[in-house]
Amino acid sequence: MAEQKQFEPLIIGFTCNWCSYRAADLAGMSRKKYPPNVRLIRLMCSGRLDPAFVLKALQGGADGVLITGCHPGECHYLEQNYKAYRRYVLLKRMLKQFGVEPERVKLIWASAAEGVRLAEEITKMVEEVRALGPLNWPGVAAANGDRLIHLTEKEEVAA
Amino acid sequence: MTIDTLDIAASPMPATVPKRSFLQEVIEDTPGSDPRFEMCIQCGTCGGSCPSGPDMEYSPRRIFAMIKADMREEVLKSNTFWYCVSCYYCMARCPQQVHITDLMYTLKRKAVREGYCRKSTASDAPDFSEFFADAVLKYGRSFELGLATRYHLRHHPLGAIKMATGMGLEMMRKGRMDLTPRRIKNVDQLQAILSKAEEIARQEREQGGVA
Amino acid sequence: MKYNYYPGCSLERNASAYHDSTMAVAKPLGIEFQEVNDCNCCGAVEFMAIDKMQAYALIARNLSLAEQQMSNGENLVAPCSACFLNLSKCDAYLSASPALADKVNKALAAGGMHYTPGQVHTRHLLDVAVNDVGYDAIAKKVSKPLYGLRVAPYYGCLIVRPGFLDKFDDPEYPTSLDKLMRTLGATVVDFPMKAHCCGGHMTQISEPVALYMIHQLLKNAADYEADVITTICPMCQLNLDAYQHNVNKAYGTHYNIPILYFTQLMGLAFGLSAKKLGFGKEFISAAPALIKIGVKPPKKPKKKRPSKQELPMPVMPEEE
Amino acid sequence: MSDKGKPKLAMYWASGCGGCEIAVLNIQENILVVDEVFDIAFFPCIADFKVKDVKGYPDGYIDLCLFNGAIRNSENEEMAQLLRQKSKVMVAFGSCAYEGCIPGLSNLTSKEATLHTVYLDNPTIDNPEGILPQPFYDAPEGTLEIPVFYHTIKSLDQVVDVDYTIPGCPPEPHQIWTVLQAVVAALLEGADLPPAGSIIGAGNVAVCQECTLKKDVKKIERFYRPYEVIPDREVCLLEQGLMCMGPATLSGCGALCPIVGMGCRGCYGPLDGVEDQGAKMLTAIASILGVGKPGEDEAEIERQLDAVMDTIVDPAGTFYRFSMAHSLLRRAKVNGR
Amino acid sequence: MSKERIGVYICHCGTNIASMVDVENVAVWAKENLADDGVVVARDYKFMCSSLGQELIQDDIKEKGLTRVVVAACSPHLHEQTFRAACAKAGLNPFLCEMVSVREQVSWVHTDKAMATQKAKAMITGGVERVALHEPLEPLHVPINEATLVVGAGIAGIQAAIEIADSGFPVYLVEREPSIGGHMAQFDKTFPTLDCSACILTPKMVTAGSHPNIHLLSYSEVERVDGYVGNFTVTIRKKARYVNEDVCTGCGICIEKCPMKVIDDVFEAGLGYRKAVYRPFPQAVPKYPVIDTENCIYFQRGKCQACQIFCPTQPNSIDFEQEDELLQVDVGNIILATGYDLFDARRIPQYGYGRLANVFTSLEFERMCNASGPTNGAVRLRDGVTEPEAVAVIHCVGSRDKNYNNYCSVICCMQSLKFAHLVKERAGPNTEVYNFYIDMRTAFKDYDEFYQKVLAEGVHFVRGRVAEVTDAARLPGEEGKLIIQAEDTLIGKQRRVPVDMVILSAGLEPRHDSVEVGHQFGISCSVNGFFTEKHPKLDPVATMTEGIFIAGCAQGPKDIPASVVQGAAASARVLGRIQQKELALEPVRASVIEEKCSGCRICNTMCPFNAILFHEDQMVTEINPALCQGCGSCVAACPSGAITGTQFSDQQVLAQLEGLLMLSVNGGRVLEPEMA
Repeated sequence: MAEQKQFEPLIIGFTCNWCSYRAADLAGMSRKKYPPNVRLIRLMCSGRLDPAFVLKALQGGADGVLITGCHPGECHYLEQNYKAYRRYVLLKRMLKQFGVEPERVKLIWASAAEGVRLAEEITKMVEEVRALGPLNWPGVAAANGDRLIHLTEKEEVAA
Repeated sequence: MTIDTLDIAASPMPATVPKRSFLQEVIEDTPGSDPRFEMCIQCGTCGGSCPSGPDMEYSPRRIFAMIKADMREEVLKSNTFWYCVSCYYCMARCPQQVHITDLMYTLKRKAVREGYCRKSTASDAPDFSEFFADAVLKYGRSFELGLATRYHLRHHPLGAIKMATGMGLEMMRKGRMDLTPRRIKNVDQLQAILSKAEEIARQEREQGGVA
Repeated sequence: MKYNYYPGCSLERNASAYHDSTMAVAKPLGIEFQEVNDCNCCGAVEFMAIDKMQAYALIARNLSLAEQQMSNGENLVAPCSACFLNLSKCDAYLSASPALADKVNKALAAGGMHYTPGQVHTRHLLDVAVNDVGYDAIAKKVSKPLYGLRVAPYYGCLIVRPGFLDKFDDPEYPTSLDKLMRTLGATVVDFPMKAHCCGGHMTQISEPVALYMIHQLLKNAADYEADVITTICPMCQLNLDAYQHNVNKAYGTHYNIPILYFTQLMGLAFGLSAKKLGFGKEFISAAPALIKIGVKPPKKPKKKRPSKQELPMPVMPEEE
Repeated sequence: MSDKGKPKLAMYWASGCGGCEIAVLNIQENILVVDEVFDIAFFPCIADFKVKDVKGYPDGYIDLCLFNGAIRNSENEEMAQLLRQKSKVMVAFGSCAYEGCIPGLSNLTSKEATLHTVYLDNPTIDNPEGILPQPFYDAPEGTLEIPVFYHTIKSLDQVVDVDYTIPGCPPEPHQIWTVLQAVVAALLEGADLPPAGSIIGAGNVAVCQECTLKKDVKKIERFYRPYEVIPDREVCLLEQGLMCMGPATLSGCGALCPIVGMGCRGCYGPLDGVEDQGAKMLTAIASILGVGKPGEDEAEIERQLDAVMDTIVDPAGTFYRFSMAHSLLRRAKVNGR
Repeated sequence: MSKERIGVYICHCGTNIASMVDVENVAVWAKENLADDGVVVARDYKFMCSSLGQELIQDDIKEKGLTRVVVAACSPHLHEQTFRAACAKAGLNPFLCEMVSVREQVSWVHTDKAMATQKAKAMITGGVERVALHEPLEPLHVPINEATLVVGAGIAGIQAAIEIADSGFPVYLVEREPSIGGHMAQFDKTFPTLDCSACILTPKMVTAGSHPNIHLLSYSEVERVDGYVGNFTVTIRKKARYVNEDVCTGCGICIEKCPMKVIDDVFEAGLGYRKAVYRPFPQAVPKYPVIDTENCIYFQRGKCQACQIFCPTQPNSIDFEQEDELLQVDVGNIILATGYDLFDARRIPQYGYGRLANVFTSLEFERMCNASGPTNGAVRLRDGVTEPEAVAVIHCVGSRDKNYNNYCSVICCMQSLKFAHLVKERAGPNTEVYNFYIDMRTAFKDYDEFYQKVLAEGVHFVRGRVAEVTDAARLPGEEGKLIIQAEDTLIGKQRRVPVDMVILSAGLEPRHDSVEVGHQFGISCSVNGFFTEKHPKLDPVATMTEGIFIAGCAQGPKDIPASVVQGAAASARVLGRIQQKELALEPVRASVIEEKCSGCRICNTMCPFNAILFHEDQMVTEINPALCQGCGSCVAACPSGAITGTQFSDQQVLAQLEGLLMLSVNGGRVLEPEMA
């Protein structure tokens, strides 16, 4: 077991094919460095994001979820990012009830031109989630190897 | 390369935080939602609309340009905002929805606090505001006779006599002016509130903010 | 209809005619006013110039009192335009800025008070008269129409600009008072400067500047042969009335236009006695103008037949 | 089929309200058929068997076990394991066993908080010494043991393998009867049972299909709580701003609630292929809110959105009223757990 | 254990990837660790996109029977098409290939090689899990109907229609007003050349009216649009003219004899009159008049019939019984050139329009200057007689103003310069003209030269937005005048300028019904209300909806040259489509699993492209694949899981998610096991 090693949060990012995924491309092309803790999934639009994806990520071992989409008024599909926004707001309210810290799930608007900004936002979020520590969703833990596995919940024996 | 430039190049970077611009300062000191001061496009609608525009040293539009140019002292010394009559024409017409009238209040407060108002050509105006405020602080109500007497005695002694014999007398004769101030019942409470307000404002200023 | 009432300092003394006439017309209008107890001065335009925090705390104390005493509904009626502006502006800015509201409430707490932004709905008396009571109800109460009286409706600034809460009339070219005066039977003159400034406190700070502004207004009303100017604000009344003499002296003019509160004219049309309506307190006597009030409705001027060459005017939407 | 006479039927009641038993009895005169066809092997509600009787059965002795109630404590879990061992067909009967149901809502808080509410902080409680249940108690007569109260409520399938699921809170009697008929046909006539793992005794689309209220396109300005409005009895409740889980809930109940003006609570659980009923309803609800269009001021949208969201009281409890224990997250994280 | 046979290919990209990701190690790791997930081969290669790299994949597809391919290289936006094509060449459906961006998202942005390698492995795992669930897809091929609908016959629409018609394809040109021509027909002169507007426009109108390939439907409006790119069915309401076009010769006797004179708010901008039976202007196309039933004495009072009585044709052209007709046309593409509305200057009361007689709008002034207008081209005050001695032109009326329209209306500066010139030309060089402006915007060819010319003519320019226009005289010389009050910002002083006439250069606004029209055609309006183009720079005449194009002021304020350019550009895009005869659409689409749809109608408002339709009879929703653009918002909205999206199904995304979560960030991470 690595001792005193800095906690490295794992963050799943959902990106819109037209803006934020291209922003990530641009960050790469500009060689803008950011920590390797975020792994992106490409969707056609932030409007495709099903809140279940976020829950699945949190439950499945992610310490945070980043949702990105086109700025309001700039959606490639006209107005679907507003739907994403509404779903996000309601989801956040619900996650609060589940005890998930607000910093762990974030929505950021990023246009295809905002590569540097996206990288900075990712850096910021990684640090914020790092400060919170692992999410360790109840019912999920990791094995010693490098593959995360799902354990069934160990119930307490004493009251 | 001259010695001067060498010196500058060699001098260490200032360790302090960058100085806040005058524009930032007035934005932060203006209440309510975003006052949009930085959005002025110099179209002149305010200056054209202002009923006392012709008497101002600088039109409101120019004040915005001067603020952006960080001409702090020149702005605070000017009579512009003291001539503002709060008619809100500028604010209603501004195509950029800048809260112009609110800026005028902010500048008045700054000029009073920092004493610039004494250097302004409208140096009478702050006294009027101050005397008015004093009466309210004391009684909770405005006191026209007291205010007029005090103000005019300081600034226009002749006018005061005219006031007393002419308009003032008429006002009293028609029952439109009190000889003694009216006061609210809970003056103590009001004063407690206002002194607390002053304290909050002071703290804010001391913490590097402005008020 | 029940309303909380905030008279402000002016109505207690220099504008007592406004207060008296407001109270006199309240009954026929079916309005019950409950004065909010122990209100303080709203700060007029002066306090804002001295200390922001104190200015807002000062106004918020009144709002807090109204909130506490809200037995007559959420409406707080201010007949004075400056009070109306200050109360509504304070409420709007406290709502817009929770940080400001927080600080103001800290100050209020020192006096054991609190105000929740948005709780009190500040209204101007004119708004209440024309929108809550309504022109039709007012028309029904008119027993002595003001036929023949040429009235210049003067709104001044703060009732329509900038309009923090209810923008009940146009900030540039308001018409509600015009329509009210027509409802009373008066002839409303075109008065392009109806929403211009009376000079406000400039009478105290720079009399020449103020006299210039007042002169313009009087000239404009006189150009259109107004018998009276009707106003909705104590400050406007005072400036136009008390300084008319000074204007005449400064400009060599001979204006003699009485400046009357709209409630006074309403009262006359309702058949109330002049004394009850506070007549006699004005500097420029209203008596000569009031003699002109006729009993017969004036004949409508015949529409001039347009000449062949004349170009049509754009159609304006009907005034409501 | 058991060679010892009639097939054996068991029904057990773990953490639940007892409504499921009533629902079984509510199949009316058909209960006589049940009695005719089955031997009761264990059914604490209607027949006096003891746990030791069950322990005495050989494995697989019971042909059909209807297990209702969620797994709240160690006894529930032990009984689930015991009955699994003794039963050929294990059915998660009703919403509690299937997905945690109302008891599962306690997963939004901690065990300690639950005990606190139940034993300490409630107007009807008289417990001056603040005594809480303890698993072990040393009495003069010896050590007494009571079941351990779990931190997390679980569904039946989270502790034992389940062959079938009958959803509903409780399952509708006509659905129960259909299932029993099918089982009987299988046991007696060798008919095919549905594939293992199936949800039985339900429809296969959402409740809306059974709902007779008129449905139109939806745009909701705000939500109302049931006491705030009298609904129009002809029109889709959601369109009237009343929360209705119908679109995200499996049919089979006949849309009983919405038809009488009460929004569907979601007791039949999610549709086949949907992993998380709550998330699906959340996304559907957020989708049809009438807030936010290109060109509108962002701050204003945020304000409006907050206002309408404020009318959705307790989103987690609303969207997961029945399915909390079986959802993706299963429980809230409380004090790091 | 996956049943798929998956190949994983990791590109070095020279050293671009290999310097930060241990690619060899990744390949070995993938083969060993992802075998259970179906990986049968994993290779690294210097340049995967090279022909040799592609052959490597193709050989494996053929020899190892790969059913799925994952390429870990650069961004899919660079080479997705390359690798899809490579797979297709080897007989594998191109949509069974998935790219993982380990260059833009890993090697170029990270600095720790071990962690970068770990991230690459995780991303490849995600790709593998996801691609296993991909389905073979075929692009959607739709035939393109040769006919085109052009909505709006102003200069942009006319240009577009003529270009397409000249290429030999049929065009339906629909115009709401009785005549085509649009706003341009109302103008007198055009800036900066001062060409006579009618002289250059009328020939085009005649061409459009008589072209064998153009089916002109004037006095008509689109009622509904069904179908999708290539196959639109459009229902058009042809409003009753009450004049039989088959017999009418356009002689105009009916107009002459009509006793009812009304103010013409449309063509004459309210400054002139027309009859109740009228033709907007003499050169109107088509030439047939229209009866305005609201003002016609016969329609209102049942008497008169003068037009019918005096009509010389046999049979009589006047047909009081005529009714609206509904026509259906099938078209492949649609061009919207619906133009603009003029900002209503009454909304700015301080400028006095509607109250002060001698305040005119730009369009009124255009009509006044027009030789066939109400004053026969003379500049006159409202009395129709007096020539002004001083005129003020106010720029930016309703434009660049947060209280009305945010944007710059583009044409007003040049138009105001033109007005200044016309006043000098018509009312004499001694007439004083004052232009009040915020900024002078005279970009584009020969525009600034025009400004120079107007300067030379002695026009006064005051830099300051006008505060108010009033007739309240204050100073000597102001009596009886309109006084412009403004700050001359260059002097820094308030000025009052008395004039006789004020011209308000009112801005251009989106058509009042643009949102509804946009909805009808499945396109959206931007913040300002103009139709949104697909890309503001690179695709200015296309929209997000396939087959719908926009041109002219419907897309945003612009002048005549720019409108013509857009009309031509839109027609070029349409002609390109027609020539292709068929269009392949990306198969990334949503679809409804009918058996799972409960008819709850949650999704019904999700689609801005109108691809979602609801069948009332069966109570199920359906998605039209040709209209669907594949955003997936309806998939995410469906509470029953009854809508699924190809290429982005729940299962595919969740599989990728699980793959991504399989590896920790630094390999050394150990989650604390849950506390007992």
